[in-house]
Amino acid sequence: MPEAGVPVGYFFAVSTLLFSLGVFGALRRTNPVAILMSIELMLNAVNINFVAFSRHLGAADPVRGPMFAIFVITVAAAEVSLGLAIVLALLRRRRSADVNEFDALKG
Amino acid sequence: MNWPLVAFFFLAGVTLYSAYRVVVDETITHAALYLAIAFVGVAGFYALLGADFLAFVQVLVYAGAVMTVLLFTIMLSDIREVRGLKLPLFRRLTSPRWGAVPAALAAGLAALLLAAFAGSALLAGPEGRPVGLGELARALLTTYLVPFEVASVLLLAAMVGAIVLSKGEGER
Amino acid sequence: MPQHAWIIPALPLASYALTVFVGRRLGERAAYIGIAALGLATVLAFWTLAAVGGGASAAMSVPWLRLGDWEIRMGFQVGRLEAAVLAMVTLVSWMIFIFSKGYMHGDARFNRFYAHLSLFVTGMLTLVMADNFLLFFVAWEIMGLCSYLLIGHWFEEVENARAAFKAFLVTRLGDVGLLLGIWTLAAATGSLRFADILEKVEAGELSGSLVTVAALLLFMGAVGKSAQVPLHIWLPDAMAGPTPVSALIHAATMVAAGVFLVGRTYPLFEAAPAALATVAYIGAVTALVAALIATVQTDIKKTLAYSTMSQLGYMMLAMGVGGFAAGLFHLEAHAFFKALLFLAAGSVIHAVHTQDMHRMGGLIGPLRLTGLTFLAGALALAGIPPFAGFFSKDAVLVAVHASPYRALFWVALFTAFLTAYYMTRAAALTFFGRPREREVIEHAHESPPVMTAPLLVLVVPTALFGFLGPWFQAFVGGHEAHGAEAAPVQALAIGAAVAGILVAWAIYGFRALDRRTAIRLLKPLYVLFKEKFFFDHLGLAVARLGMLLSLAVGAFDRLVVDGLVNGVAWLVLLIGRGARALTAGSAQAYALVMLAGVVIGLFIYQVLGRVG
Amino acid sequence: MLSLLIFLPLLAAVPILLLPAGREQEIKRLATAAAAAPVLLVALMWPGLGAGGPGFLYEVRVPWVPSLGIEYHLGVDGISFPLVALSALVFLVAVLASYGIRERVKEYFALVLVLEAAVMGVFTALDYVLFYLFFELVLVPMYFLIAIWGGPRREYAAIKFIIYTMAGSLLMLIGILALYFHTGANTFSIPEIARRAPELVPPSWRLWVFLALFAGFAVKVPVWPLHTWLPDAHVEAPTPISVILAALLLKMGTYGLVRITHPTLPEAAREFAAALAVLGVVNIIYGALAAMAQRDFKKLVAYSSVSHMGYVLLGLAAGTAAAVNGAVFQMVAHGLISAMLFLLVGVFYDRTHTREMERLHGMYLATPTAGVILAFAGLANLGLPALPGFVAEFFTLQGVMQVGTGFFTRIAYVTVIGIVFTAAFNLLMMHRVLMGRPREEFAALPDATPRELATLVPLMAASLLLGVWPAVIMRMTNGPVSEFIRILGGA
Amino acid sequence: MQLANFLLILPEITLSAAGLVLLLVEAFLPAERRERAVEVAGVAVVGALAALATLWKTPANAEGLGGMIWSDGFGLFFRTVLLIVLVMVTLTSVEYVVRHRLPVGEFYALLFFATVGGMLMSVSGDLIMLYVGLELLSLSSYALVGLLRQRETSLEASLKYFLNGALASALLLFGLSLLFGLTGTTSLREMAALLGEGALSWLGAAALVLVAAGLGFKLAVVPFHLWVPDTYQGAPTPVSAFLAVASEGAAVAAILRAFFVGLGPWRADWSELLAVLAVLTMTVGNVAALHQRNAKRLLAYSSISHAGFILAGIATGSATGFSAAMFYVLAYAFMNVGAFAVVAALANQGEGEELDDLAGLARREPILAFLMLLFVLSLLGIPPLAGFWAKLYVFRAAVDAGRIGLAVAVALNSAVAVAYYYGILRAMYVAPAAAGRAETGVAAGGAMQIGLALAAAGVLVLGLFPEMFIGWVTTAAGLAGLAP
Repeated sequence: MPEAGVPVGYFFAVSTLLFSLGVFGALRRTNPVAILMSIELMLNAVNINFVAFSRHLGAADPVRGPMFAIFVITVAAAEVSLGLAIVLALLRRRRSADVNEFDALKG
Repeated sequence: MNWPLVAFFFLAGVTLYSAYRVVVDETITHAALYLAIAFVGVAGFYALLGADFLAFVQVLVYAGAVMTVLLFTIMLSDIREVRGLKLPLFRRLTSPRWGAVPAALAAGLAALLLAAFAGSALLAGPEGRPVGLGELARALLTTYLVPFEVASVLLLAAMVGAIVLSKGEGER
Repeated sequence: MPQHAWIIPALPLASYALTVFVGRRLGERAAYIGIAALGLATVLAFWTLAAVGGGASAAMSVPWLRLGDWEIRMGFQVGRLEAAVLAMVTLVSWMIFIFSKGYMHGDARFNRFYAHLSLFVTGMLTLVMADNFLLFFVAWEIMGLCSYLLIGHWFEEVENARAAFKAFLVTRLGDVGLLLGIWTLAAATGSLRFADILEKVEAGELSGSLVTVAALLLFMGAVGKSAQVPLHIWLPDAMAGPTPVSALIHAATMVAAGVFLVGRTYPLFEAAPAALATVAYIGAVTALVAALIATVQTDIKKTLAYSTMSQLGYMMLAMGVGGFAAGLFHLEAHAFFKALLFLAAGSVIHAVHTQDMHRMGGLIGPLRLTGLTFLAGALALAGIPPFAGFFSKDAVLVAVHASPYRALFWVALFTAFLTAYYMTRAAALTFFGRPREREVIEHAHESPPVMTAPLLVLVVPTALFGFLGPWFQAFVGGHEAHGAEAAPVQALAIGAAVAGILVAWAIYGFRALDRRTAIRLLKPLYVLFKEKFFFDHLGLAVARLGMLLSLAVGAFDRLVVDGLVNGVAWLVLLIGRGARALTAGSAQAYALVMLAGVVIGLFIYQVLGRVG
Repeated sequence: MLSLLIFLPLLAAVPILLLPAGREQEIKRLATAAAAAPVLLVALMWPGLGAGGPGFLYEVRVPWVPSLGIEYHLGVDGISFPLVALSALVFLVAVLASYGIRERVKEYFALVLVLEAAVMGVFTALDYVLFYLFFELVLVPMYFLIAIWGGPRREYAAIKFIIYTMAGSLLMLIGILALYFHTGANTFSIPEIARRAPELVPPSWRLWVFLALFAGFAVKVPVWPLHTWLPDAHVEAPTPISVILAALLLKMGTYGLVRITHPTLPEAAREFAAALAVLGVVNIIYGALAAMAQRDFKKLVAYSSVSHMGYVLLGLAAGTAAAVNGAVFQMVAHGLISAMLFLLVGVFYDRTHTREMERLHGMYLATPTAGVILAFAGLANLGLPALPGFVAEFFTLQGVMQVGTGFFTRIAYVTVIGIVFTAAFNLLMMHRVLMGRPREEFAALPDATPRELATLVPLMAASLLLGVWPAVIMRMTNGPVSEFIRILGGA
Repeated sequence: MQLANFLLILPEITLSAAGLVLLLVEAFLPAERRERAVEVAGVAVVGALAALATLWKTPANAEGLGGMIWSDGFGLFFRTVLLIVLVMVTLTSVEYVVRHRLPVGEFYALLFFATVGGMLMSVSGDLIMLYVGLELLSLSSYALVGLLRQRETSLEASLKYFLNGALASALLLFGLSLLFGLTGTTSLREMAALLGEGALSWLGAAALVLVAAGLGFKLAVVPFHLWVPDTYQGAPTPVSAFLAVASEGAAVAAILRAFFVGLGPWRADWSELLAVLAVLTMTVGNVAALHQRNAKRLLAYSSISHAGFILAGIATGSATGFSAAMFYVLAYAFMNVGAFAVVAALANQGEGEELDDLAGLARREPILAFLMLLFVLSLLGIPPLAGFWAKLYVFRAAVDAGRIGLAVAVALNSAVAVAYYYGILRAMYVAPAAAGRAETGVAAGGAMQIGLALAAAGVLVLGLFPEMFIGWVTTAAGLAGLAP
């Protein structure tokens, strides 16, 4: 039982469920913005893992887990901005919000 | 009373429900607002785990910056999800009526990952300790200096990319 | 001389080469090359014969090939047998070369005719002199080739070409037997030389079954070449070639090569009684069947062709019953008088431009010389003394009589009767009686001297060779066949011959019996003979079967084997189509596939237990 | 010396490509000179071969990729030299026969010369990788030569040929690597691996490695039932290329068996001998029957190749001195004969624009000289004595009989069926094409031109020489073949 | 931490700085002179090469910067390859960029950033570094793909790549978090030590699958490959070339590092997984390529199949396979960039990118056609070209490791590949040119010519003299902690 009083498995369960919900959304939502949001959920799940594992293990260097999470957050922010730019650029040409409508490239 | 555990369950309930609404809510604005709640919930987990600084960053970056950008985009684009029914097979498999396949995949993933966790023993190391802001900052500027610098390049790249792509054709 | 005997086949070979390369410029004068070469060869052959008679013999060989440790030499040997046959072959060939000068006059491919004829003689002479199976077979095939080319000399008519085709293919059927026999023997003895092989056979070093099999295989070759039943069907068709070719190749020499083969390897047959019996029976059947068919032929050359077949059967029969010398004697004698008969027939055809005997008649008038020489040949063939045929046939009959095969003797005797019958019939239809077609006889002129001279020359051995019989048989080393029983056999033979002549003359000379009535009376037999015992039908059926098989294989190849290959290609393309369908353009579908991959991967690892 | 054989043609291709397309005359002359050079080289090398004992002559050996044990290693012995000589002759003939090419002349001749280099390389390489290199390199010019200058279905035929042979040769490459690892000497040298393999390749691997190598060669030979690329490729290729295909490319397969599979894996070769013999017989009979069913002149000749290559397989399976010498001889013999036949198909096609034998009849009258040569070639194909095909088949089957086992004796008995059908289809071909009178539109065809004769006569002369005096070749082959048999015998 | 340590990433620093300069140039130069940015890019690439050259002199196995960077022979190899690719792509893209009115400064800046990301992946000794490098490469690539703004397909490709890529990186991250959970470390070397000889746990297997998926996505491994054809087709052609070679190459480096070093103890387990994926990848790539009519799409599927071949080398789990994969990347860099460059050269002239547009190329532009011939034959593995040795190396690894099935799969796939590669050759040499464009020549600009010559020279030199390169990869592989 860690100091926080919550077993690491609980955190893992939450993160797994969060991750799976993200997967579900990413596969189910057709709006690219919504897909992006779902992917953010997945990244958050990953971060819970990093922090929880770091705390639980108390590995040689306790900085690593949170550090990884910080980088993930940073990257995620960049990713969102770029992704939204792509979506906007596309939407400017076509007023469809269904990611599956874009299928000029196939085969 | 094990307060951390209570807090954990509360946070878990809020976070997972919000996440669920993000995934299923037809109205994109609502979904975005639920996402903000989920972000805050995750920040709560960080706090619970003693990573206060991270919780702060989470709220700042996610609930603040990311949410702003998301909402702006939604406002700008006036997106409404269109759910056609006469769709080819692959799209039908992903459409809400047939949402069974994504759901099954997600459920399968969750089940398999949880089973994996249950079936393996984690290293039983000594109990970890929360990491202070100073320690983190020092590490960021020493050990993780290169990734830190690279991350800044990355942000620059993303910014350049975003600008270039949002500029209309012919604008320079 | 014998050690230089290799010059004898070299001469016609040189003639062949010269005719091919410079013949075109010479026109018909090219014939002189061949005639000169053959003349010289004849002289040398008789010189050799004389030398061999004086007790000389020669053998010479050069290294030819080395396979592993096995050294193969090529060479020739000239002993008594060889010398005798050489002399006969060169003489007959020479005569036919001369005759052809007249007969082929004006032919479009005159030179080619001579070239092929020269090559043929080379082959025949090489065959006789060869000291090993390989060279023997080479010569054997070269003769077959020339036979093919010459039968098809007038290939513009598809019929002639077809006859050539048939001749080659049917004899080839026998040849594979010969080849197998050669391989079997060479594999067993480690040598291709006759001397080595026969030595081992005589020493009893080879197993009995092997010897029998080998002998039968060799005999298969002889059956094909010598037109024995059932591979005889090519010979009558081969008459499509120019008549001198029929005379030389399909009467005097090549067809006798089968008999010569049996003679050459006689110790082998002696060591295999079963094989020898086969030879005897096949020979007898051939003799009888051919004679029967000959009785109803209307084509003069076909009559002679069946007669040749019949006589070859006789020779085989003699060989089969142990009459080695008798068989060879008949071979030589037959060569002379059958060549004569064919040349005379050729002279007739040259004069009247038809081969149908029913359109002839009374030709003895305009074609006196031809007619007389034909008669001489016919009498010889019928077995009337003092012509050669009498003595040689008699020797055969005596040999058969001396053997345990009683029935065969009577068969042979009956054949002798039939021989006399059909030859008389042919002579009567051709030369006697009143002319049946006016214009045929009106345009008939005696052939030029260049054609009649060879006839006259050939009459000499036809008439006189028989008297050399005893000497000849002793010379070639056969057993002395004349025993106590010789006299009654002779009487029977003469009786059969005379009877045959009389019956035939009664029908065709005196018209004592109407031909048509006879046909009506013996209708089934007539049909049987006329249709040649249906052997041609059988051959055709076999050929059709082969063709059908090949078409089946062709279709199988196209549809099944190649179909399989294309099927695989099609399948790969189909899978490709499937793989391509995944990339249907929808990004979300791509994500779905990705996730499915992950979940399946996890599933395999965890549920299917790939992890300890 | 050997390097020159490979690089002369290859280098000659460069100036040809650089010449302006219009100067066809110069291009042809240059190509002819480049193809004649190897003939001269072969003539110069001939005396050196002598009565070729075991071992290689004119060796060149330079390290290439030392870390993998790959060398630039060339050499000839009594088995490969006749094939080198044949290649030189056939390529010269093919170049001469190509004067009629009208389209894209310079590319054509350049490709032919590249092909010559590759073929020479295959027959002289003594390093596995080098061998494989040339083996594959052959395919590239071949594809273009068929696909650009071929008949109506050329693209199908070309791609089928390439895919088929490529699949085989890649399996072969796996086999080569398995040998390389099991012999463990970090060398790809063919003789070196052959020396080591019998001891070092584990028994359980032998047959598999053998089969992998065999797969590569079997496609080329082609062994039934992998032969269906052959009729298509042969028929669609332009005449000179069909000549090269039949005369040389098929030999690459059997040469591989002689040079590589059998000496390197004698144990497996012995185990496989019976199967190989049966495949050989199937090739012989099936090929002959299929040939007989063809109406297309060129297809008939193509299937006849399938039949004749069967003798080589059979001879190798038997493994006696006579059989193997016969098999090696058959490679050369078939090279000459099939070259003649394909040239003749071209000669008649050029005049009549048909290959339907039904329509061709009477060619003897129409074109007497070409007719005679066709008869010569047809008879040679039929296995007539005094011509090389006979010598090869005679000694091959003689050798099969000499094995002395009941199995091989029966094989020989079955094989003669093939001889009969071979005679049948050749006679049928000659009958259909030559005999009778020509159709009216073909009555006034020009006879063979001097250029055509220049391509055919050398082949005829060589055939006659080899048919009468086979020792010209067998003198060389006997030594290496004896060594081959010694190895195969497991001594 | 000493300043000297930063010299270890001098090439990356140079390139990043150059990227910044380019952005400034773009911003401050007057519009009509902006194309001069190309010259700046050229100078920058030369500078990066020079910086790399200094590293050749430093001790081979330098580790530094907090354990994030392993500037060893392995890293040096991949950085060299990536820089060569950058040189070639830069040269062959100049004309394309100008003609298609891509924003010059941003294009090259993003290209440089992406290269930096790839280079960092290959030198990273830590998962965090690996991840950041990967994302730098990815984000820059997403933007690059969408740069051809006048074509909607370019943006579509960008979106698809982005959505799938983001998902894949999330999967990768989850896998990495599991690894972190299992070992408590992000350093690859420590990870290997901590995993020890222990058997693969269930969670370990999950991590393995997720990491394979995440990195496999970049390498275009089936079933994570579906973005590839769409993206390559839609992207500006030089970007497609870059993705096909540099991005895949960096992925190979990451996989080699992660699997051989970090997950080394699980070698037996992942080698089976990768073997299955390899066979699947090469087969799907090949059979799907059979039906393609678009040159870029065809090359995309061909890239997938080559990814399968590379993966086959890796899947052997042996030192030979390791160096085989490295050699393959090197060879592949030249031939694939070359092939894409030819397509780009055609596009520069306003030609289409369909195979039919190649018709009659041999007549119009014989040298271009000949170069394409060279590249295609090399891709096909015809000796003696670079691709042959690459394939031979993979075969060698597979046979050496006793994975005959894998070798046979490679063999059969190579045979299938004949069909579509020869389809390209057929179009250029056999098919007649479509009416109306029979004799219009396709003149390639000077930079393009140099780039093509470089690629061709690479294919030939690697093919004729593979020895020194084999020595190089063997040494480099040895320095990555694997005895050859």
